[in-house]
Amino acid sequence: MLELIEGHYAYFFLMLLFMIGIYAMMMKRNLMKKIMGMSMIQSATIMVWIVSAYKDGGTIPVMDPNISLDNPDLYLNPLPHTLMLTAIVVAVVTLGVSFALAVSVYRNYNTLDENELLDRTKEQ
Amino acid sequence: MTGQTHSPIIEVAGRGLAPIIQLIGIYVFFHGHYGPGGGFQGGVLLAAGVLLLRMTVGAENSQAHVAAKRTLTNCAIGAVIFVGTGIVAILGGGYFLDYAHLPVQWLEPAYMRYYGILFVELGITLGVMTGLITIYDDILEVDYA
Amino acid sequence: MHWQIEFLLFAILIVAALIALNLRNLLAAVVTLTIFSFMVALLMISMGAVDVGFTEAVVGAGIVGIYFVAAIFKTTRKSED
Amino acid sequence: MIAQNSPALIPVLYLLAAIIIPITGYFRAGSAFYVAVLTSAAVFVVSLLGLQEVLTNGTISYHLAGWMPPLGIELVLDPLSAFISLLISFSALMVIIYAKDNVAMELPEKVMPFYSVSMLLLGGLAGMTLTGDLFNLYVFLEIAAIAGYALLAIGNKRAPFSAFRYLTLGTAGAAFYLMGVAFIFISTGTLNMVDIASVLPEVQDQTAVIVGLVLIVLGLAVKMGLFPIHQWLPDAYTYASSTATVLIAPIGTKVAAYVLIRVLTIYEFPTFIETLTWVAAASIIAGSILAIAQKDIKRMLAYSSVANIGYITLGITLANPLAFIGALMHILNHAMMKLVLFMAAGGILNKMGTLSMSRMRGFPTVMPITTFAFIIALLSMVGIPPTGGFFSKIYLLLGAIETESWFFVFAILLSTLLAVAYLFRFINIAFFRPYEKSDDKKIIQSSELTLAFGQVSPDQSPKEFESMKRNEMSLLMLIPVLIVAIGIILVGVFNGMIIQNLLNLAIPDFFVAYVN
Amino acid sequence: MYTVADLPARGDLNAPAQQITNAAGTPVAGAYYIQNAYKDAKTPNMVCVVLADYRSTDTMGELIVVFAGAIGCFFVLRRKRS
Repeated sequence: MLELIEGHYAYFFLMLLFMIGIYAMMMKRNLMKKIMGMSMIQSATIMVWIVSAYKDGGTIPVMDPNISLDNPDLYLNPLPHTLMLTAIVVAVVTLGVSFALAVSVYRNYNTLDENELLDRTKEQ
Repeated sequence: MTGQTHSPIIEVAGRGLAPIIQLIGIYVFFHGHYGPGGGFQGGVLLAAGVLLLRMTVGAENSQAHVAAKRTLTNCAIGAVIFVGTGIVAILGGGYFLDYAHLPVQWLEPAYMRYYGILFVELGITLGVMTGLITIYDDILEVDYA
Repeated sequence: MHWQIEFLLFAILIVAALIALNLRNLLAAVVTLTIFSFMVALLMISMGAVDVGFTEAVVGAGIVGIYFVAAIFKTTRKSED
Repeated sequence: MIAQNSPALIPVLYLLAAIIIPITGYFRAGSAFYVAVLTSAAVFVVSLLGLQEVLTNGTISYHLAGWMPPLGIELVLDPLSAFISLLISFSALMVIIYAKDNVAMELPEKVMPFYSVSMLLLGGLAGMTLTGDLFNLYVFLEIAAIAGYALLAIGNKRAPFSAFRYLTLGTAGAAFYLMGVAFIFISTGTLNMVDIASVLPEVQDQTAVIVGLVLIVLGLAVKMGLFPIHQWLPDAYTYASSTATVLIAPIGTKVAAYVLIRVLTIYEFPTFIETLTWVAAASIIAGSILAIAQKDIKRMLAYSSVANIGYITLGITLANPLAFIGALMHILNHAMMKLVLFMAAGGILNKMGTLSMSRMRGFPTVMPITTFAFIIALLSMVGIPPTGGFFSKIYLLLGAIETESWFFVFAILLSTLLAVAYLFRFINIAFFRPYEKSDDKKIIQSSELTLAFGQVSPDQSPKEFESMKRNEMSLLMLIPVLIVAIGIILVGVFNGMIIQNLLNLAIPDFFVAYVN
Repeated sequence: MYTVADLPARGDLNAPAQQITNAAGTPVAGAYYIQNAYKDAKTPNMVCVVLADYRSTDTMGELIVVFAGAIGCFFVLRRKRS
């Protein structure tokens, strides 16, 4: 049991963070809060990948002349790092577009509260 | 925020810090082959320098540094550098983005990949820097005419 | 010693996330979110992903913060919940 | 050489056009349309060549950057993806031709970015179709998604909010997808689809692998607009500008369905996917019922999209060759139907100034050719024999009967009956309600974009009015509508040929090959 | 939440993603990158090589995404000044 927790506590924390993000996106009424929830979900997903790249006793994936390249156990796995670099960029740009939409919504309705927006879109 | 601040301290600090941030950005970009860093981080730092200027000295005054109406075009040029490299590799008889088939045959393949990576990262830096500035300008409706 | 630090960082991460979501003042929430991003970056570095950690620090604490502030400046600062 | 490189050229040409358009647009604003049309035509030709190459020489596996698949990224052009990319490039060409006049009328200030964003959307969708790598799929999915959010955000006043809701849901879907890929990567250590399929027997009993699949399917279901999470779709489609809807509606959801096929093919259609069949059936029934209740044509079409994506999912998840062919045929048919219907709806909105069903009286006399195309597409939606829709439904029904799942047979038949209901509702209003003089006044008042009606006053003599009432769409908009409408009939007539020569090859190996 | 308990533990050297060849006998990308990145491109930073060479199309997609965000914001927000 203790081994399980020691090996997986990072995953548990990240799942918790993922749940918090989903909760914020569904329950919070302010659009900015929804965007924050979105960024939390993305961070949690990215961290899961990073955790998967970790190796006990591995060093960072930059070649060190003193450490042999032949034994891959001595370096961390560079693949998830690369993928997550891309994923971070994607996350940032998505946030940028969501800000653009939020500003656009505010221009039209002068509010960012979801309930009020739903009411106003219905009544027209 | 779009206007000039009225505090001289902020303005001087912004003017002083922005070039340093951009210098670090350029360093990070060229250091990418040997340590943490690379095109994207360098581009973000360069963009951060410009955004700092945009915020401190005002959007109008920072137009001379990077003009808002050109950012989108420059972003496209950055992307063209990347995609164009890939197309040139196809024309050279290889697969898409295969640096070993770029038409610079006097280099051996490993070094062609080395310089290919550098060239492509140049495109990334330009594209990311101007792309992020464009998003900021659009959110704040910086006048670009 | 190593895993205790990481555990602490994770705890701060969750707490920062919850605080950011519950603040009524959006500007304060953004500052808390920047702390959150910074914790994520520290965790990444502690797991050996220096490139990603560097990027997350630059992006999460820099660009996203600026965008948030810009968007809040353009819209409204108060939140109902 | 072009045919050999076609897997890379199809998405890259679109993306290249997208980034060239701002550069040329900086010098000459009018050039955007020509770049877009040239690119769409070029990609259409390239994908035709690619299809021919695939049919003669077999599947092309394209190693991007020259690295072998598990190391580099692989693009796969097999009969299935060649078929879908041909469909994408065909509808792209039609839509871009159609868009010229419509964009000039609807978004006069945003012509240049519109073409650029639509090229990005198409490039993303084409990339999703062709890639053989789960993470690369995510990147292309995000390109398409971001372009889609931007396109759907322009329209009337309510458009940004509906696009925002789509964005939150879509980002959550993408995050689910990425999480699912992470689980699969952690358990198998690879991202290439073929490679995963070869490793999978070793790890099949781990929960992580199965949950990974479930998360991926959940993420894709958001993009497809399946029943419980379909709410973003009608709002986004209704409030967006009609050109954007024409671009996204026919192919956006279909590509997500196609990706579902690809992901399920990795897993060889596990049995627990049956749950999805029930979701699909619910989607069919709910979509059809909600479509009847709508007053607005575009909204009605959006709900019928939900129903039709249900058909496609049903065909995929029934997991037998007949239903699978039915699903593929339905992807083709439904894309063409929606192309005609939304194009015609865009024309109606421009010329009549309204999309409300109850104010459609006299519409056939105003726009006879559009009505013709509209009716053909509606007939295909119901499934009347000479049109393509009939055959795809027949295959779906046969597939459902073969697995003896009578509830799904019932769902398909019920939805067909409901489709008849909305067809007749439209015909009733358009043809059989007497055309009243007062309607002209209404049309004149309601249409802000009126061009020909502008000079007509209601007091003119009826004959004079009759001659001026004809108000078709412009020729550039009419040609694509007619081409696709005739295409619907042609697909119906030549369906045997299409199935035998193309779709039969696209069936995964582990299904028993179906010989017509 | 329950699923993650079934994943390989963090830092486990025997996890599938860290092997040299996988169960089906094909090389696993991560280990290959570590062994050959310097040989192939003379660049010590493996992340950089993977980013810009082995999986360069992902990076191209990333740059296109940035461009898409830029032009998307341009499309949504920018309007003519009167």
